[in-house]
Amino acid sequence: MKKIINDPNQVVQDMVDGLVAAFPKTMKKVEGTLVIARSDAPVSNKVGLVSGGGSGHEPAHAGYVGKGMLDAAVCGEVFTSPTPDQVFEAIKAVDGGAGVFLVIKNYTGDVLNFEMAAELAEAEGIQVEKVVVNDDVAVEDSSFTTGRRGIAGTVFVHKIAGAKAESGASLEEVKAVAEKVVGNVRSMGMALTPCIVPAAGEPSFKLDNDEMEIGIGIHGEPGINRTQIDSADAIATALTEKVLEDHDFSGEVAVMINGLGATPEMELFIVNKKVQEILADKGISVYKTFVGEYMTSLEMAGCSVSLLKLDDELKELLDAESGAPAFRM
Amino acid sequence: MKKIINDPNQVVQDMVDGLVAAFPKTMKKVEGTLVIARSDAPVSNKVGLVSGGGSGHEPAHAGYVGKGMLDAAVCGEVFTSPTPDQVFEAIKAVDGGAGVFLVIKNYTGDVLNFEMAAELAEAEGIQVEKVVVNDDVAVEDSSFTTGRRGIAGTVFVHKIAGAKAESGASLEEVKAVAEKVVGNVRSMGMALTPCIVPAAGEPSFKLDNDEMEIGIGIHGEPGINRTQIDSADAIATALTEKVLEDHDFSGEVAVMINGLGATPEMELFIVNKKVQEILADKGISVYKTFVGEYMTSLEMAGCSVSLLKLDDELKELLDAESGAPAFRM
Amino acid sequence: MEFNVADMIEWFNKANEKIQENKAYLTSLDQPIGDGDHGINMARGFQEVAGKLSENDYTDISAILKEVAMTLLAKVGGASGPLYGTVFLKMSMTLKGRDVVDGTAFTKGLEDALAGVKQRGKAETGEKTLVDVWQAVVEYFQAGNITADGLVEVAARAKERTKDMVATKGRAAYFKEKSKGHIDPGSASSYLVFEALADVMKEKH
Amino acid sequence: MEFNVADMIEWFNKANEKIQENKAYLTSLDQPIGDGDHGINMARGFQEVAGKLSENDYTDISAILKEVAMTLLAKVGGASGPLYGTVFLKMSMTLKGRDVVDGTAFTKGLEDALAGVKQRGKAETGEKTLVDVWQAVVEYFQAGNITADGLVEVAARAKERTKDMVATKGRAAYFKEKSKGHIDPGSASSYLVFEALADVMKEKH
Ligand SMILES: Nc1ncnc2c1ncn2[C@@H]1O[C@H](COP(=O)(O)OP(=O)(O)O)[C@@H](O)[C@H]1O
Ligand SMILES: Nc1ncnc2c1ncn2[C@@H]1O[C@H](COP(=O)(O)OP(=O)(O)O)[C@@H](O)[C@H]1O
Ligand SMILES: [Mg+2]
Ligand SMILES: [Mg+2]
Ligand SMILES: [Mg+2]
Ligand SMILES: [Mg+2]
Repeated sequence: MKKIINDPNQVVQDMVDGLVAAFPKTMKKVEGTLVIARSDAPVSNKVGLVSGGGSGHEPAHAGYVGKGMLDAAVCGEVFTSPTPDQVFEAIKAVDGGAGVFLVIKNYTGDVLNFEMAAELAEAEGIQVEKVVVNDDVAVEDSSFTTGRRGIAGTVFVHKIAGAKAESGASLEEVKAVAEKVVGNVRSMGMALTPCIVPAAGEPSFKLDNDEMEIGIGIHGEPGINRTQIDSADAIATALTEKVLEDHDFSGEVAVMINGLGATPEMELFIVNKKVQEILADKGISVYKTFVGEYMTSLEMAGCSVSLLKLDDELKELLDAESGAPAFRM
Repeated sequence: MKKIINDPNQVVQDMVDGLVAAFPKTMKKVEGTLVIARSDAPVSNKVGLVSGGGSGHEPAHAGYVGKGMLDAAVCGEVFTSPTPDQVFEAIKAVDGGAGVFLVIKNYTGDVLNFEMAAELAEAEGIQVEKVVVNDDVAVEDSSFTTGRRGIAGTVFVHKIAGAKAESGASLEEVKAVAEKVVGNVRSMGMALTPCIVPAAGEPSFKLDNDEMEIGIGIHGEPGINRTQIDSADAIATALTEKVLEDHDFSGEVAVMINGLGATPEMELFIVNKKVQEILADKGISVYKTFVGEYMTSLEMAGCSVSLLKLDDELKELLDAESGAPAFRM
Repeated sequence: MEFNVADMIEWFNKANEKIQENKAYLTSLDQPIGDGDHGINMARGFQEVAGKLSENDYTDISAILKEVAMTLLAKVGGASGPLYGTVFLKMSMTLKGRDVVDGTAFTKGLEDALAGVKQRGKAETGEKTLVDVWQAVVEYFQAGNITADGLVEVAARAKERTKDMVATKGRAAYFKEKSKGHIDPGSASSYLVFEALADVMKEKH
Repeated sequence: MEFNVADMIEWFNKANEKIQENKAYLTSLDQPIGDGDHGINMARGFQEVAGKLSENDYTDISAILKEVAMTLLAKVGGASGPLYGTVFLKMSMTLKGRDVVDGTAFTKGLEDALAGVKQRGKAETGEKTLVDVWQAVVEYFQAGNITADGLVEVAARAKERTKDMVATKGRAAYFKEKSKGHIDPGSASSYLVFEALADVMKEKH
């Protein structure tokens, strides 16, 4: 394991300190926790937006803390959802009297821990609403199982719900727009290499030199299909087709080509080339494209493609200013 | 070699197309070249800012094309400086009548190719000035040799000279402020792993599992010193001390913790924690911190630390708006 | 059977030992069908539980269980944190005010724990989760005639049975048919918890 | 010696063959003390040179050299592109208007090429660059009595001598003392260019 760290069991603490030290005007640490909040939190009469999850997805989620985006991010251990007490601290830190909205990625752990925190907050009289993001089309959608995972599309929820909250919208309105984003965003990912959780010290799976995994999550877990490595065009086509099959994207979309951690940006642009060609062929017009690392999986090499179908409201909110260091417009 | 590409000999072409497709409102390709220019280039009566170099450093340099930063970036083959004809095309594409300013990283190839292009441009009556960035303190400074390399600190030159040019400054004024930045910026890098040039298919050097290279460049070349892997704190200290020894940074500085391609952002923040502690200990105050991938070396794992000593002019220009996708303020 | 305050503390100390010893094993079970952190999560939580229990004095079984629950909730994270937290919180509520419990009371505690974890996880038996082990153990206690060896055998068999199941809850569910052939990590940690309980029962003889 | 238009074309065709054959070798020389692209750069450039020369008709040696120079300039990139471009551009200027060159004229062409590349690269001999090979070859031509074998020997020795030098120009200079023990890649490619020239000379006998 080659990592620039101090103690494998201290990486999250060290990271949180380093993050707050980098952006002291934008964010602060809630003392005694691993919660990062907007420096001016709580903003009175504004809905507070809280997200988070395991660490290792940087810049998600703490890099999205800032005016017009998240009010707080809860940093769990690496790939391990944060505990209810931590989420509860975040809720308290951002409650400005207009209620708190939770953006949860659909993992059993995240859902359970955030739900328990919501119960604690409601018991103290804080109004809490939530949305569960499940954009990963690699996983079959079924109400009898855990359902689909939340991956890179979550960042669109942060951005758009964050802009809505910043505009002074009510908790119900923030929830409505967040649900609209969740209903209209789909993603799919692939990986060339696994990653190593610092405390584990070993990769969680092995891939041969000519293999890749299609339908990968963002927690170092194996993908849904293992195949021979293919060309960038073939990869882009496989991911995009699967996303397009799952939802009607006719009209205008936002595109996110997300790197999982170790993929050179050059490769993301090569993927983007093909994705844009496919969309143009289908007559889908692209309003805005995001290429870069938005939701990573430590040093995994690979990428995901996300599409978000837009309407006028979503476009306006997507374009709104953001003070989050990892998502400037 | 595991890469998401089509043809190893087409990566730059594919990347350039994918980049322009991602940001069509901001940039355009100069037809028949691998030059990316601001969509509204040439801007009349504005000094045109041109940079570039080998590809593989993404988002450098093309990601810095946009209002308030570069007018054009020339994309050479991977790690190979672009040819004079390409640089000349860039100069012509951004010449708005106020002259063109070249930001060159100090590598023999870049210097020679850009110089020859400048000669071609001057022969056609375009006024050209240049600055050569040499921020890498890992390399000894000597006028008898090639001198120091230009690495991540170059991005500060792009930002600040770009803002100056955008403000309507003359070619001489742009040159003066660019030289001020070059005089006040220092960097040093390290790597945990080498990287693979697509057309080569093999890493250019090997590192054992417990080894790292200190004083690495950004072209996959070996570093200056090979040592045992150390803690993030020790690495941050080694890099920062070397940078601090080389220049008087008392007063206010900008900090850049730059990832070389495969290093998780988490690790960059861990490094940042220690860098900020060291600076605080020395009484150096930090005006602004940048953490992320700004000047990469394909999928190399590692980081560099850059410091830029600021004055009021530099602060204002650093803070100025930028429309470049990879450097939003 | 009959447990007093010291037995309860002993239970969690032994559980902690077993979890620490099996940290790498639990993590390895979580790698092919999960995210490879179950051992790390459980070891972090139980380490803290053992620490907490050694620092304080307890006169009440329910207080111990509540301490365990709150510590696991705050330290484990992931899916298993709230699930194990719920299990011991429910037991604590059922056994409120007692400084000693007999088989009947303990069985009631286990029943309520199982109901709680099923509700929290929206899971039933057969979904390849720790519910499978808890269900088997609850049924064994309900049948009466409880022995240490019997308990270990029942828990072990239930754990082994998860191997052939297709997961429909938790991360393993993403792998659908491919989740077959792997023991569920949460069932393996629950097995260790009951093995620890059996050890305490044995020592009492 | 005497070269006509066909000989010149033959020179660059042979040079191209040798560079393609040695692409991996040149790159491997550039890895320990450079950025591992010299073979890739040179192969890309000379491939294009051979293509260009086969497409057009030439009646003038200088035109051939100019075509070579401009093609290398536009295709090689890196440090070697402008350097090799300069070399052949200078030769082209010196040999302007000729359809055949004798030893004296060719020597003058080499001298001007060397002067040009020294100026462009701000390099002198002994700095572990291709200048070392060009200098040795120029001196050999200046001494007269030129044979194919003699040329190859002189170029090979000059190339080998770079091995023990400490680089002070180009990327290798970053490695200071550590650059010792490695042949300079640019010297190796220049050696191949002169080996190709010697092959042409041999064929003429
Ligand atoms: N919905 C659920 N109901 C009951 N148990 C579950 C559920 N989801 C997961 N589990 C249990 O949790 C275990 C995984 O725990 P752990 O790896 O610590 O958390 P995570 O899956 O968040 O990484 C699984 O092996 C399974 O036994
Ligand atoms: N200043 C210089 N003067 C003369 N030759 C040089 C100079 N710098 C580099 N070279 C030559 O160029 C060669 C490297 O070429 P190449 O690898 O293609 O370019 P780059 O160094 O830009 O990657 C060196 O081996 C050396 O012979
Ligand atoms: Mg987990
Ligand atoms: Mg090069
Ligand atoms: Mg797990
Ligand atoms: Mg080279």
